[in-house]
Amino acid sequence: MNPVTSIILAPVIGALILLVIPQRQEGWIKRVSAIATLIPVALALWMVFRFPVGEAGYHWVHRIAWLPALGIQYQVGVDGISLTLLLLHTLCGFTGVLVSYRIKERVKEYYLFYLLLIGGVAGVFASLDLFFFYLFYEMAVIPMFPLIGIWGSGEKAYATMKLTLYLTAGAVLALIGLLAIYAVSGTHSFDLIFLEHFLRQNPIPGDLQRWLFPFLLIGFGVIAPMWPFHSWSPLGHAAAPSAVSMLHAGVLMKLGSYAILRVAVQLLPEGAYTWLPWVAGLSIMNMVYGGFVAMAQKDMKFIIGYSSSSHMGYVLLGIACLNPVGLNGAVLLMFAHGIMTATAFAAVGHIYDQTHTRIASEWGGLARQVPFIATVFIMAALASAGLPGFGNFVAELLVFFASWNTHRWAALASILGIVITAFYMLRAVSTGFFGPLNPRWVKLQDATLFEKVPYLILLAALMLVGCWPKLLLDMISTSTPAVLSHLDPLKAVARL
Amino acid sequence: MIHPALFYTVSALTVASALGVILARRPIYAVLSLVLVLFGLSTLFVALHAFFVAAIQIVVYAGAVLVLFLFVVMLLDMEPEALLRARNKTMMGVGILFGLFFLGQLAAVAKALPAATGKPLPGTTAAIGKLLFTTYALPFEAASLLLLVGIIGAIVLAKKKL
Amino acid sequence: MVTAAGPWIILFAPLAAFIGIVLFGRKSKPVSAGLAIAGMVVSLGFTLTFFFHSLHAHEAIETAVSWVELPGLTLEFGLLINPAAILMALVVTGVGLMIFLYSTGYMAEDSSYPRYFAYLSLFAFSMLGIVLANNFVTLFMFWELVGASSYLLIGYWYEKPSAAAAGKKAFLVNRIADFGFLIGILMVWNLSGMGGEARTLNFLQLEERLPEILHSGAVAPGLLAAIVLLVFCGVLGKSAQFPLHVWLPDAMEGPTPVSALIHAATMVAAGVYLIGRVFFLFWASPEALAVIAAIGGFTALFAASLALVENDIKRVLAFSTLSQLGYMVMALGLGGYVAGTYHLTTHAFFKALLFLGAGSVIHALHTNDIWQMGGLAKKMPATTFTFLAATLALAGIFPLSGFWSKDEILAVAFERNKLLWAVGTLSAAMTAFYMGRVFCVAFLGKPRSHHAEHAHESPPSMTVPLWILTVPTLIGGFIGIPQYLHHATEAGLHVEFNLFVALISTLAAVGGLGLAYAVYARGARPGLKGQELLSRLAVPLSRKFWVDEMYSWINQNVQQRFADLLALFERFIIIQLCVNGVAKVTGLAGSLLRTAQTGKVQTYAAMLLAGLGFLLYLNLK
Amino acid sequence: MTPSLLTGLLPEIWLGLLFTLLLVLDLAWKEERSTALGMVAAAGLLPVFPVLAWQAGMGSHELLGGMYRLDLLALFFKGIFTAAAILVLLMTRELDKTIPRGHGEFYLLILAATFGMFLAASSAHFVMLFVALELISITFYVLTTYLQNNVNSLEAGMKYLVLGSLASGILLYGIAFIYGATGSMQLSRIQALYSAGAPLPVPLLFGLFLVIAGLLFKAAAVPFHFWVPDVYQGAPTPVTAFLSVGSKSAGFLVMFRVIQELFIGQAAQWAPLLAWLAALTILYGNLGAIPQRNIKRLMGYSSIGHAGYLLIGIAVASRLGSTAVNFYLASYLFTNLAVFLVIAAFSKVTGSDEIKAYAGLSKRSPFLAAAMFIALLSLAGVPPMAGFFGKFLLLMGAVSEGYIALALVGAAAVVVSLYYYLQIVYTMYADKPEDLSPIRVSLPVRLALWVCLAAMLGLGIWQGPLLHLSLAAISGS
Amino acid sequence: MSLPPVGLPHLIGLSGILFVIGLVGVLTRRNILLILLSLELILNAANLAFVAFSRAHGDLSGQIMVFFVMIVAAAEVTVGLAITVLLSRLAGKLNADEMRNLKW
Repeated sequence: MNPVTSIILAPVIGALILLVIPQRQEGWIKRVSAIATLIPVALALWMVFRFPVGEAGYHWVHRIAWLPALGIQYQVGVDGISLTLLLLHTLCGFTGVLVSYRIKERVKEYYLFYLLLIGGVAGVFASLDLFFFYLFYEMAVIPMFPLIGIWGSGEKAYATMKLTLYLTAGAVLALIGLLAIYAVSGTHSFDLIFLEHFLRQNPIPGDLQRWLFPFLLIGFGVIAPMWPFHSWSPLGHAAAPSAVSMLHAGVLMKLGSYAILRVAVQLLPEGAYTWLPWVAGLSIMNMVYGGFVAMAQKDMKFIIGYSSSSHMGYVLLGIACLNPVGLNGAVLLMFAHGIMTATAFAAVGHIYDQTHTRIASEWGGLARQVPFIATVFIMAALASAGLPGFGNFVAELLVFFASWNTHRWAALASILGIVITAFYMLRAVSTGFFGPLNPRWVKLQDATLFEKVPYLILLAALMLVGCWPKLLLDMISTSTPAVLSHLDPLKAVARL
Repeated sequence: MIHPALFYTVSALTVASALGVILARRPIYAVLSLVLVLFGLSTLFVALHAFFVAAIQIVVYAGAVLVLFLFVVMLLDMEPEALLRARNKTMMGVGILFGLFFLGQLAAVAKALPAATGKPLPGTTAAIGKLLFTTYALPFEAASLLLLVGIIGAIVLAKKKL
Repeated sequence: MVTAAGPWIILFAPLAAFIGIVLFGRKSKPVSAGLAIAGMVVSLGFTLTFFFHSLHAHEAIETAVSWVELPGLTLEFGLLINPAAILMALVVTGVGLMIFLYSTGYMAEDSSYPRYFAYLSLFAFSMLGIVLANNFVTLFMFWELVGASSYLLIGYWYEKPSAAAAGKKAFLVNRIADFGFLIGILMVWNLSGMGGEARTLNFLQLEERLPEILHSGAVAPGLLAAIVLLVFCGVLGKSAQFPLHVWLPDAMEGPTPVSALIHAATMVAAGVYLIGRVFFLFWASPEALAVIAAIGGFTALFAASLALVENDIKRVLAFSTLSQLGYMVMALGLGGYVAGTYHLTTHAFFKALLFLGAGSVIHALHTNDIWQMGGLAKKMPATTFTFLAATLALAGIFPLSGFWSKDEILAVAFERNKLLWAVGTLSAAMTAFYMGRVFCVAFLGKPRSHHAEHAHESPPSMTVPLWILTVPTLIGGFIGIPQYLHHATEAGLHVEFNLFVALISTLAAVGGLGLAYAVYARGARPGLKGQELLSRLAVPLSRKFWVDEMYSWINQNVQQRFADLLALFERFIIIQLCVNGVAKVTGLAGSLLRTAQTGKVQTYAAMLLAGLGFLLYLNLK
Repeated sequence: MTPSLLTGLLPEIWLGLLFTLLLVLDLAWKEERSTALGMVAAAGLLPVFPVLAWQAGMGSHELLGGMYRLDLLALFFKGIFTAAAILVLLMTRELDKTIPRGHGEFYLLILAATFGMFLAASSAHFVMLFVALELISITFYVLTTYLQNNVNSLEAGMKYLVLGSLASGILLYGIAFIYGATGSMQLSRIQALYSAGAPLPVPLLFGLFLVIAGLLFKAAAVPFHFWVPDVYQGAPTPVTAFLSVGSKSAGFLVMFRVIQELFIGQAAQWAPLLAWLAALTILYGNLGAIPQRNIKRLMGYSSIGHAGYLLIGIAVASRLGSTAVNFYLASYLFTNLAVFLVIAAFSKVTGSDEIKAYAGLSKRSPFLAAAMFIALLSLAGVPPMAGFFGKFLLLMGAVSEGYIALALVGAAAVVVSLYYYLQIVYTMYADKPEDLSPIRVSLPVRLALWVCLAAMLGLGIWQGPLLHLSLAAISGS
Repeated sequence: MSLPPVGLPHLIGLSGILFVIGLVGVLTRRNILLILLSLELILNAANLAFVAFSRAHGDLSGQIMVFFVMIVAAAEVTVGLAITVLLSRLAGKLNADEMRNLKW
């Protein structure tokens, strides 16, 4: 069985198995879910270890003729970029299941939707066919609705609706762009590998590319989330249950930038040239504006939420640089930020489940009561602020280097961004965890040994990458040249 | 095709009766006006050599369908409708406006109609009947089902007890 | 032993200790302290082998692994050992070891003792990384790690809001400084490629290329000055130079050994060390150096003046540290590479000694206020003696170590810039005065509090390190540090001993001490005339010239207001107006459309016909 | 093989026999057992499928002097109609209590409508077409009014009758002008008159647009849609359901026959207009649905929206577009019927069609809620449900022919529709119910729902077979 | 008096006038029964057109169509009248514009 297909199928099959398990067998439901998400982790790791560094192109490609009449085939496979993100996704997915063990209400439905979500997202990262790419993309959006609507908190009705509509709006806009590529290229094929090769030889006319690019850019940019289309995301994070926040901020947001990279930039290089400077400009808004708004927040999840949208600005900037360093930085940051933000959300969720408030100032001094969670959160906060030793630092550093000579102002903004991050993150730590313990929380429980497992996995991954980025960079940089190879060689010179 | 005198006389009568249908205050007058319209048309049909159709126009249409109307009018003992000027003026306006426009369009269309090419083919009962039972057998059967549906519908709907 | 692995062992021994403590020592005091100390001993041992090796072999030893390798950007993770690095590493590991030992006594009662040692080890690791790094990126990484570990150490007693705030402040001020530093690094990176070669951030390569690049004229002097000053931004933060000095006094919220380690011997010296490490770069831009010297001089005077009226013993030392760092920066700014680094080394010893001595007192009395002390000379003889030795060294009394290094700085200043020399000498006098004041008030006279009367000497675990540190304090001027340092770089200014300068500075020091003794020696108490006079004259001093107030005003009224403003924008313009607005308009359109559905069948018919008419009109007109 | 009259008309003959059987049984059985007639009818329809499959091997033929056409498109749609009829008959089971009397006749009428749809699918002549369409319409007038004691039902029936007859009149008048312009009512003969690209004469165009208007009325497209919300709301639920899938499909089928097949070469003369109408219809239906509180009325507006999507497929005048229409209609059949099955099952117990009554349905009947959830997602066009692929094909068709703006309208409306569909989902899943009593679902409805669910997911995931059928239906004609 | 010869356009014109009168009737009459009557007018207008065209083309299918239209009209009227009776029985009113429970 092809490992990539297995990664997609394992959670889906898990979901099918859940259907036949009675609602009251909660233990089995959780076990099945854990296994269904652990298998992908193992497979992703296996592929990472076996990855043929230096060999460009897609590996472990699995192709099934699906609808030949329309040029649609089920085709999955990975290159360095998508494998990195798959690894991120499987890690977040698995740890999310563990973090969700605290869910008490409607357990079966919860895991059902959750597993479907996992399967859908994995499909997006693995798809090498535009049709399936889009199919999985939308499949990934929809389970969020019940997950937030039923198990969420706060303004969940508004949040979940806004999130779903926003993401769908982006998706359909992108769909039109995809279909236009299909129509304009004249190939009548959705096969991404084929399209890449074909369009390299026979590029779409430049004017057309410039027309089409915004469809994909805005469509995928919504989920990225590109300013000013970001407002769904902090709200969504805040309202979602922990595991969903983790997956949402950790992985789902990366779908957008991944799609921009994989589809928009790769297939429409001329369009990318015209529009990406604008993206760099918008990324300034993401980074600085997002940071300042985060600074004004009181709710922990909102702080992390705005922080996420702020940091996704770095990813966008990295892509906008259109040079190998920037792309590597962007992909690495997707990974690192995903892990970091998942960790932070899990930690906040752990506390919220007991305190039922997320207002930082209402916590106070929790480090005494829940030292483990506090440590985890502080580490995540420091990682987010770009502390060396965590993956975020390396990635952000790469973005600085990449953008310094291509988008000077954005580079300055990005450096300013990590200063701002430090401000609000440390303040969140101080208000929430330091100072005297608020007597309301003397009964707060720290993580049990079992509950520590997800945090340890995530932090280990984050630090491993932070200390030895080559683990992933070798893989990523194997595949970045392909993304840039569509670019006009004259223009591609010396963009660093 | 038709002698002008006949045509204009009959059409004037028909149009007048048609106006009666939509203007008459008393329902019964409206129904009777429609009968006149049917007679007028039947005359024209004959002039156009559509004999069979003209016949059933009188026998079936006027003789059966409109009698049904009359029955219902009697049955429900309908009151006269309000005067014309009490009716919805907007509706009237829309109707007339659309009507004028439509007739304008029709004038353009009529001008572009192809000239009559075929030689007159009398629509006798034999000719029509032959066609009905050969080529048009299937619609004919369908029409029978249609009537059955009408009957069932009327019974199911209007009868108090089944 | 001097192998390629050696530098790595120096660097990673404390990290190993940290990991060991996290994994195995979380519950046990002896295990955690033992691991931490063992880590330091290993580092120290290897540093010493390198030191002895370097006495006869001066060439730098470099070892690196490729860390990031991408087309257009190669980053190494590497170490570079040269005399300056060895000296600094010796300070870090040597003073560090003493402080570790001292901490076993000082922190014996603390409940989260293992956490403390874990942080200390982490800090030592980070600091050694700065010392040994062979390129800007590696250095910057450890630079940040030092910031983070000092954040943890300063905020060690996180339940005290002031401690948590102080830690945060330290980190943030450093972060602001690093904003400039990072930009500086990026500009250096570009600079390195101007000769046409692949860009690099490696110190040795930079040093090799710089003359060529400068010679080619591709770099405007203004640009170079900008680059240097941006790099210097980092120094401003770490070495707490004006105007980013504000974090250091607050950082005294941390445990006293931490203050000794971080805020006297190592972290704050990192900035000065950085200037030394890339002195070739600084040396290339005289304009920038002039600015740097001025900032250093100003900080020296400014901080010394603040120390005059401070009553918290640790804060006095903190201001003193600021002032001395200003000295060093001034020296480097004037081109005195050796002088600055020399003073950095000696200062590390005696200032650590001062802090540890202060810690010993605080440990005994549980107070930081010098006016709660008094008469400790008899009760804590070891502490008193070592503290006195360090005080004299700091004041610059012949022949203690401080005299020599300070004198070298003043000599450089005398030669280069008479104004700065005057500033230096004045601050030397002030230094002598405030140190004399502290010593007189705290150790002489009669006990002024209940605790002071019942004070006891600290345990040997604390006094032994004091004694050990006294040795270099006393003899630091005779062991040939300047000569050793000359091997490190060609750049910089070399000056000879200047008798005039030495005499003047000695006069200033003695004068300051004498004045202090005269005012405070006999039974000094808070209501004393001189003290009263001074503090009344010096309201601005006691408020530290309102710099902190200004920053917090900016923080609250500019930065936070701006953030709130953007949050309002987000809430009302983006969310309410744009996002919800679109939804509202859509909903409204729906509500409007449905009014066409009047329920009247004839209206429907009319609209149907109108539609038909329109349709026909469009197509047949 | 060349079909004989018997083999070619076998489905219709079978339907006629079934009709007769039912008529006899209705008279023979007692009133109490008459509800079982529905099951008999449903079971009796099942053999139609194999017959259709068998006929598919015969190729395209015209029978009865060009009155009747046997081709894949007709067979495809007959399959759709049969499936719709079966599911509606199963659904009727839930409504036994609400219909005051005349159960047997109810099933008879459904069969009659199905028969009309069959004829419409196969008609190759305007006479046949008109009679077939009227058979459908008149049957539905009766069915809509079937709840004699319910004022809403009566009002709906009245409105439908008046507007429907008006539309029929317009259609008829249009046919007259087509006849006048061409001298024939035989579709194949008209087709032969105009070569590709030749402009249509004004009288023909005049007639054609009147015919289009009449058909758009059936299809529920703007501006001929006004009857839809009222009738959907007032009619008995199974009738609404049948109306929404059967009658609408028939409308589109005939539109395809009349516009596409006859005048594909003159697409430039009618396609832009339809594209505009498609956009307006999509917007009207989806925007109008937002403020609705009654689920059947909401489904009415939703149905208008879907008609707009389907119109895209006609307007683009390409093979892809037509394939998309076929696929869309087939998937829409199961999807929409699933929704109405839930509505029927729900209102039988609660007696309410108000959306807010659905609060907490997921607790009262997880099965119904899940079915509704999936069906609504499919309606909105979310993968992996069948509705998604249909929309995908339509948008693909639009983009391929350069109708980017139209595709954008369609895409935007997906978002709007998701909003009101998900409101229902949210109500079912997240709101607290006032009444916690579980809702029982009868076996036939359960069965029908399972069929719909299987079809929605099956067609959505494994699109190949249906896609090929849809494509073949276009190519074979 | 010499009238111009009557041709197809005349007949179509008459048919159009009847059609329009029917439409106006549908719009303006309030009584449902009378609306149905107006609808009959529309059908008859179409019938006239069919017969005229049948004559013009020399083709009988137009007349056959008229035959079927009559059947359809009969069925329609039957159902329509049933509904009318039912409405008057249940709602007690026959005015179309007063029946607007279902709206918006």
